Amino acid sequence: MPMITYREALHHALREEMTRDERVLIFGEDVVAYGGAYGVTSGLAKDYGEKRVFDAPIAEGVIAGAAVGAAMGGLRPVAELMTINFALLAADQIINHAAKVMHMFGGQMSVPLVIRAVGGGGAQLASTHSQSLEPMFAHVPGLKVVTPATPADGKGLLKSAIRDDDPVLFIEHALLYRVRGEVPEGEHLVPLGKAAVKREGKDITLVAYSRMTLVALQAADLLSQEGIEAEVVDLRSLRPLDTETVLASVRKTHRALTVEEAWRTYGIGAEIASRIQEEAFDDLDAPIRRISGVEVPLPYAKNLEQAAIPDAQRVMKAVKEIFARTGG
Amino acid sequence: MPMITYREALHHALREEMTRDERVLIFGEDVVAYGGAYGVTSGLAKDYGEKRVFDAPIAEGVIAGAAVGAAMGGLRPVAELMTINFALLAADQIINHAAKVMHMFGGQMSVPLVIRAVGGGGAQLASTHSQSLEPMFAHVPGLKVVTPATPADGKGLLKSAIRDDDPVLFIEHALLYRVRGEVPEGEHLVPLGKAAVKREGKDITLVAYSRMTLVALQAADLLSQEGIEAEVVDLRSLRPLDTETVLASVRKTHRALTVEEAWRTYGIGAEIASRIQEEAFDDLDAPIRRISGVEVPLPYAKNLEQAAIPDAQRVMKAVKEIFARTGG
Amino acid sequence: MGGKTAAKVGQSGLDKKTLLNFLHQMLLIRKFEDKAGELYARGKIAGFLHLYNGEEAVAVGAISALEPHDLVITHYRDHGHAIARGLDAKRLMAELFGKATGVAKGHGGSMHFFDASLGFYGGWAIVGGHLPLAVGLGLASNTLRKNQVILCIFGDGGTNIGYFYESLNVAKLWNVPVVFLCENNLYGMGTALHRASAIREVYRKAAVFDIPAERVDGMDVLAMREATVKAVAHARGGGGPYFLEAMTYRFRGHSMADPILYRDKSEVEEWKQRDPIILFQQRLREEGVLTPQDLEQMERETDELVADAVKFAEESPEPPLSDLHEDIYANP
Amino acid sequence: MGGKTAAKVGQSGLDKKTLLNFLHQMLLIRKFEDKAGELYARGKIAGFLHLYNGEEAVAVGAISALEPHDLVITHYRDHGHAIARGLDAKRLMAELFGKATGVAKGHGGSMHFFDASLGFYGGWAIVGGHLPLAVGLGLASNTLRKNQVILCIFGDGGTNIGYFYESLNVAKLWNVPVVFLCENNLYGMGTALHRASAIREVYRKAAVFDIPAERVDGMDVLAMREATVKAVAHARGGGGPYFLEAMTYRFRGHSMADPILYRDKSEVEEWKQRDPIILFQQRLREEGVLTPQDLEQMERETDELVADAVKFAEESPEPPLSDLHEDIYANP
Ligand SMILES: Cc1ncc(C[n+]2csc(CCOP(=O)(O)OP(=O)(O)O)c2C)c(N)n1
Ligand SMILES: Cc1ncc(C[n+]2csc(CCOP(=O)(O)OP(=O)(O)O)c2C)c(N)n1
Ligand SMILES: [Mg+2]
Ligand SMILES: [Mg+2]
Repeated sequence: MPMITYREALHHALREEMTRDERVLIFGEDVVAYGGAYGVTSGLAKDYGEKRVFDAPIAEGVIAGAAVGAAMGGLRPVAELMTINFALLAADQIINHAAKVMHMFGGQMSVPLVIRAVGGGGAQLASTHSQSLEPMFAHVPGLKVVTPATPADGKGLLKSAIRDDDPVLFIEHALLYRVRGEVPEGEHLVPLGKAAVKREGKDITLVAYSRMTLVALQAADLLSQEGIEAEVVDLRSLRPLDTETVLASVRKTHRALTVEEAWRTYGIGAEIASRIQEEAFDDLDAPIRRISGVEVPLPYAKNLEQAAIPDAQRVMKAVKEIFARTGG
Repeated sequence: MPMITYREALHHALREEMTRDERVLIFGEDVVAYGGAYGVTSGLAKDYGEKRVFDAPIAEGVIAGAAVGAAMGGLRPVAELMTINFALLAADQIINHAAKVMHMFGGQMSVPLVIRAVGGGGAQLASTHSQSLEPMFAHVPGLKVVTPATPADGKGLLKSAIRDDDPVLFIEHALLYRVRGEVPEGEHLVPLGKAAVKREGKDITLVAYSRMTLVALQAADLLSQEGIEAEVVDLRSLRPLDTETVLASVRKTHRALTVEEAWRTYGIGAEIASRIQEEAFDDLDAPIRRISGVEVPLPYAKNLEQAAIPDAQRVMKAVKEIFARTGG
Repeated sequence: MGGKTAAKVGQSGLDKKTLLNFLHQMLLIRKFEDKAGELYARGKIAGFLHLYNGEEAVAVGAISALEPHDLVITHYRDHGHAIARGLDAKRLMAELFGKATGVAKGHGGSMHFFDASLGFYGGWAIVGGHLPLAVGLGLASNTLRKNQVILCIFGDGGTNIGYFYESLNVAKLWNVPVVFLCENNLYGMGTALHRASAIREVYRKAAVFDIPAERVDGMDVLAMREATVKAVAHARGGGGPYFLEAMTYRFRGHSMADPILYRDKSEVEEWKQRDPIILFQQRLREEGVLTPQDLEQMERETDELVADAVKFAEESPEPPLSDLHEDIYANP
Repeated sequence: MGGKTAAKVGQSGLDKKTLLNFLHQMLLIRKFEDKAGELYARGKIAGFLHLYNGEEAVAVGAISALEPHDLVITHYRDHGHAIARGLDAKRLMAELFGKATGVAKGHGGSMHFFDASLGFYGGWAIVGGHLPLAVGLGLASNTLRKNQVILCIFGDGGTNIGYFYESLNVAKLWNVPVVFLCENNLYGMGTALHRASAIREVYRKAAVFDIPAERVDGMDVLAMREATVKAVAHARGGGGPYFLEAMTYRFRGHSMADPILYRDKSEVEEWKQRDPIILFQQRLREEGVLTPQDLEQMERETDELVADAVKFAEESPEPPLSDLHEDIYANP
């Protein structure tokens, strides 16, 4: 299997789906000349024509809303909102419109659309350009929210998202675009709503998603050198949320730690921890702990930003504390 | 103490604060002739003049943003967004602007503003007008989120919110406006960020907020007839979140059930449950359970709506299940 | 006020059947609304109920200009548009009752009428929120060569929100076949137009994007039709968006909860002098198109349609509770 | 293009000191930006860096028209505005370095300069998002009788987003003393104005709200000053908002990451012929206001200011990690 970047993997997914289905089209800010905020759509306008890949003004409300309308009209739009921070300008369209069409109108029509947006911090873009807002959107029934961590999942999930008949918010991570990984060529689909065990282990379950999956894997490698074998579950989709895979792992390891870049309070880890204790209370040897982004508007300064975003050291420390409590 | 409605209590708070502090002013859609979406500002324009109470066009973005600017300019605006559903149109102003001013600019300036909005369902307004979106906003550091359940708390929290130097999202509940309760006259302040034990009990802790506090109290009364004494903790503020009061209660009762109208996944109860198991794991006799709104875009039909919103019966049933598990 | 008024009925080029059908539709809307208001007061209908009385000529005239494969998308004050588009009054009333037989299975209520089979794409309750959708529908029409025109209806209050401008700009840039129709009834809830908009001429807000834009007399069903025919032809011919501002008035409150303290009785009375149904009846009678017998029959027919609708709604079942877990996703 | 150009320097009514100060400020901005670009390439500065080269006359001319108690609020391309407003170059450079001595303690970076003591209210990075704030600041000025004018600066790309229209409408309705200043540099990132806006004359988008609106030559510092003086007087006099469209051009990419594939070299070269600094130098020299010695001294001074700024930034401490838990709330 070829080793390609996350960016390339996403690009391939778009290209393959555009070739497969004429109804797929792409629009957003600067998707043509710039190739989108991070170059994912680069070259597509040239190859598929500006009728299928075109720019929109800086107006996130109408970009998201036009995607909803286009989907109602029979297209399968992939709209780019540059970053998830700007999705707040489209929150009404995403939550009050896209997520409502299917049920509010009695099931007459669904809206097959994908909204792509970059999330996460780590590039010193300061507090309005570095947020991990997935918990807000994943809270909403009617939406699907996907957060790939690897090039292969990026490709496979994006292809599935485009084929899915529901509105999907597809959140890429700013620091992953250059990460390389093996990616199957051609038809490679990863189902929405299925978590993946990215590393097996018997001692503790680390539950993560998006870039934090890589951090968890890194921590697991380090822990392994100290004799602790961590299992790493990558949620991949935040809605639908695959609790089964998480529970199966915890039933084996009896300990869990969630790792997320988002703010802690009312975040992703809270839901995971709640579900684990609801469903596997008696299997737990220790309370579930959570590692998250520090609850602060993320500052620009490098030292502050790095201290605010979880890393392998923080994960290791938390794991050791859990073992200290239970005596391993 | 006089018995007045929630609506009157809020009205009194506004009136008293406007009298106390000339910098307090009110604007929003139809706050003058209509007196706001639910009549809370009724008569204020007449008494304080249209320089201090005035209408805005239907444009939630500029309403919220003008409040941020006004606060930066030295005023203490109380903006009304009609309903929390429309706050999605102002999400960028609330989250990317109001919540960021203080920290992003290095602490030079805070924004003392209140945004009032009606939340919750139960009035058959269908899925874009019945949401409980507080988990989304309460997730954001830099904001404060307040959800009063009683007339007295309504008055005391609104007065505190207006005096507070930070941005406060003040979420009233559509079905509470006519509820009556004793409310102290004149100076009555309820601190932001402090939960309240609304009923004492030794057997189980029910953690709720907003209208669900009343539902929990109702359930507690019914349970009492069956020999179960539930303690009811009303969170009152969702950010800052008062974990201490919750933990103290759980350490006494050893069981907890959260009750919220919002959707379950990534909701308020998830955070409460996570914190309890983190901090009081060994005190728990049973897993913490959660009662929440059914995860659906809330339908119009009365029977569907009623089945989707938690009521005392559902709370009782869950409590009994918890006791069945632990054998009381 | 005012806006462009139509010529004589005789010069409209419409046959008698069409003309009488306009009157029939307007009557049906009026009666449907009055009945709905009554049933609301009796507790049969709940939620928000925004009635269309006084604005019937706008819906009937404009929608008559569409082809069956065209689309209508509108705001929450949608009863008149749905009836004019031919949605079944029975299923509309059932929707108001929250019944399983409603056009949205009782999930949507008054503000969310929808019938995909008739190209009626809602019924949307966020002010201005459906304008971006209209742009997207227009994009789909162009891309898939459907030759479809999208009629997008909203109120004057909805022309102050960002969506309005964003949508007009993109509609023009992307050259989509959307006819934007503003129902300027001079108020958004209790706020008069000039207290919410820096200018009183709404059509100017569209003209700035170099979109052809004009005012029409919204109390004149033939003027509405004439203007919309032109607008639709422009859009269908590849000319891009078109904008109409219909000057009209709502005779009742914003919703059933409205005590109407913000406008003078005399203003209301003045506008009622221009009741679009009475005006059109008079014109038809004057020009000999409508006989007293015609009118009597029409009154009877529309009364019956409304009565049937109520009966149907009453007798229909509630939606099953399983609806709370179905149709949330197409691919669950 | 073009827009209104100013008369001769001699007719400007400005004394030599003021005129030379304009040049000094423009030079300082240019050198500050070039140095910042260089330091970015060397990894000393990170995040997004949007340079102001080519647009100096807009900031310097416009901001010179303000009183000290007036306010400036602007977008993320804010270095020029901050320098023109008199913020300390040292603390600005320290902010770019993410140091504790920065104007936002290193929390904000390039896009979020802020100095409350000088009435410089940011540096905002959500396109269009600060326009509503300007309206609120204007409201506060009116309510508290501060007699303050708010200068609100943004780009052409920011005139297609809803906030823009919502803010102009409300500014007019509430009659707030805000001067809206659009820096029309013909591009928003890689998208040319006419690909994002249905019309090319941005000022027309403001005129539709009956706000006085005009175009100015943004490469001419005196024209910018003249127009802004008039606009500020209008706003301060209770006339409400005013709108200026400054025609300008950015000589460098949108940000440091921009390969600039979307515009012709020839277009860039043409605009560089109108470099506002060179043009103004020539005019001052022609009219005998500037001697070669003056210029030499000014070059030296501004070089030194930038060198000092870099030194200060280099030597300043990083913010303490405790900052992650402080200043999130005024009342924690
Ligand atoms: C974004 C948003 N803000 C506020 C409301 C509440 N609201 C419902 S209708 C309405 C007035 C709309 O007036 P207009 O557009 O003129 O339509 P009309 O009711 O006159 O037909 C308002 C403020 C809403 N539904 N959506
Ligand atoms: C709401 C929002 N959408 C998108 C962006 C990303 N973005 C940053 S600058 C920019 C272009 C802005 O162009 P313009 O307003 O003309 O200002 P200029 O950069 O030309 O000075 C874009 C799209 C953003 N910051 N905010
Ligand atoms: Mg209206
Ligand atoms: Mg620009």
